[in-house]
Amino acid sequence: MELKVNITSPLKGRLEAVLFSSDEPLRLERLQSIFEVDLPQLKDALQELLIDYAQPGRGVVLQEIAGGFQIRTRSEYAPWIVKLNRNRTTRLSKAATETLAIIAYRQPVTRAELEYLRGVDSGGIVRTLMDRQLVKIVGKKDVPGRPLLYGTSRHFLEFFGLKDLSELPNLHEFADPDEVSLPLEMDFDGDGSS
Amino acid sequence: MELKVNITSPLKGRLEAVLFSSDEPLRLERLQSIFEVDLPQLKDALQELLIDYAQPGRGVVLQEIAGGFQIRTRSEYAPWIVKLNRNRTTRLSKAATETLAIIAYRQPVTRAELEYLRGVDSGGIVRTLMDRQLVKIVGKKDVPGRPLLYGTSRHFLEFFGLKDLSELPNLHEFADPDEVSLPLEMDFDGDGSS
Amino acid sequence: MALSYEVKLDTFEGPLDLLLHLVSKNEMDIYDISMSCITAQYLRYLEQVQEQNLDVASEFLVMAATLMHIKSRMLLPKAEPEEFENEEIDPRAELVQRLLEYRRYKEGAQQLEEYPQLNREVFVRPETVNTVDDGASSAVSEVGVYELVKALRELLKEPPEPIIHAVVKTPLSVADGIQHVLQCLRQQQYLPFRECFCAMPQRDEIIITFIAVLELVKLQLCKIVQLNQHGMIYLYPSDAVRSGRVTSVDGIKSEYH
Repeated sequence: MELKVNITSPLKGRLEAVLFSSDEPLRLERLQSIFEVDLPQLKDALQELLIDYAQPGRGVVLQEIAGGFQIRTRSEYAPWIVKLNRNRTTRLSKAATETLAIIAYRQPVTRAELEYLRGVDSGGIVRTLMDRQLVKIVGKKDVPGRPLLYGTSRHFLEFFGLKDLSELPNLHEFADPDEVSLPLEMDFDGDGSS
Repeated sequence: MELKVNITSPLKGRLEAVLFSSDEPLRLERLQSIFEVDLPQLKDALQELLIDYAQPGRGVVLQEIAGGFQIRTRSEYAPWIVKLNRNRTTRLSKAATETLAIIAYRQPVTRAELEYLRGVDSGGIVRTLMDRQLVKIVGKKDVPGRPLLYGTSRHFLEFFGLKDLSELPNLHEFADPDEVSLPLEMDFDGDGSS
Repeated sequence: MALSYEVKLDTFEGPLDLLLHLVSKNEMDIYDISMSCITAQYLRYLEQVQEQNLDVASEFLVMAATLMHIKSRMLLPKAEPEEFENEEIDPRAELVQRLLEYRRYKEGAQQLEEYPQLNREVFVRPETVNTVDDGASSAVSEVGVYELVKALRELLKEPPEPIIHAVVKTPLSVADGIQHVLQCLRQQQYLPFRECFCAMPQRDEIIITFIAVLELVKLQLCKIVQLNQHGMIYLYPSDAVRSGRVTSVDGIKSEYH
């Protein structure tokens, strides 16, 4: 492909208009099918747009989120937007964030496993997280009782602005796994004796 | 790239973020009260932003509308946005989800039974679900009039990522502990007095 | 020592959180927890909760029992090798494992908490309401199975009005009923009344058929015969009906309906 030095690339404008009007991240394939262009061409235009939106002093940024692209406000401007519409934010409670973190890192995970890890009943919180569409059912575990398995949703990625799950913050590994001999596989769901 | 000679005023960024996140045009007075700045200062920043958004090749424009300011897509890009919306993914409406839930859990089920549970005519929604291939006709019920029986399709399983129908969660798996037990079995066909 | 601090009750997410707090408060090595010390402090905490007339969540009590169990096992003389195959396993091992894991996830949650969150630090274009029912749009977005359960649960919470049932399911008029009975009686010497119905009749169907039979009796197109009290009811059609000369009755439609 030739160097796209074209400043006023119409594709870039089209991209901006479409990205601007979407309330969800748009995947490359989706953009391609809308504009009917080659992937390299699309990527070039996207690259130009990414640079424009990375300019200092801008209030918005073009980000890769949940496998797609989305224009979002920059987090430092949050106070002003909150002022614009006061009623929009609902915080996750500490317990909800904790549960969500375990689900995110351990997925797929059963409720029994969650509760073993947290040490407390978590049914209500799981329901809340599902109501907020941060968590979804991903299957049933192949053990007696066939308990439901939970995982994070695509909205979870959007919620925290992650490209994918690999962008989750790293967890500290145990200091020295040899120091304690631990049962690596624990029986959570079988006889319920844990 | 356009000449970015202007000083990157933080007010401009704030303005952009707030205008971006608003779903209605914002009047000067409203902006002033959000940012707590002098009118001339606000107007200067707005002027800078207007120039940025007036650059050729952009997909969006900052416009004065109904006495306020709003960022909008440029009209020449309308066809692409129409295309975006046409093949956009839509949520199942509440009514459709409700209907699908009854069909999934009660199948095979007649339209009369559906309407009994939902309390409203459901013909249109059943048709929509059939168009989307989530629901199909599975037979006729052996009662006068031989009404059609509906059930979920193979696509339904794919759509929800289920191996088979036994993977549907049990209703009681999400029960609130303090919730009264629900009448899971209802008498549709006996004397209709339930 | 245990009395030297007050614990705020709502600070802890659960027994593991409390234990972790006690471990770090006492600057213990998490791999070498003093069971007697931590158990005492843990129990003291539960007492404080009870002193304030608050219920101690059962999870905390379970953990108290676990702690005391571990403590007692630590005090036991070393078990006979044949009695405990894994006699080298520290009684605290599982607890330590749980605490380590819990700490890891707690840290993960704290980091996650600091991430910019949608509609808290970061905003996107306002969602345009776009729920389409008419099948015009091609794709359906991620709807979890949970949405289905939720929808059904909500429906079942409010049992529907039975009246709607009857309204929806009334396909028959009295004229239809008469026609149906006449058809049943054709070529019949007599007919058990119940054979005018299908195997599982709807209530409205029963009523309409019953009215139809009364109407036919009034028009002298059939007779009702019962051989003994509580016995089977038979319909005896007139000749005209039996031979099929009368297959419908005019004027009924306008009279009833």
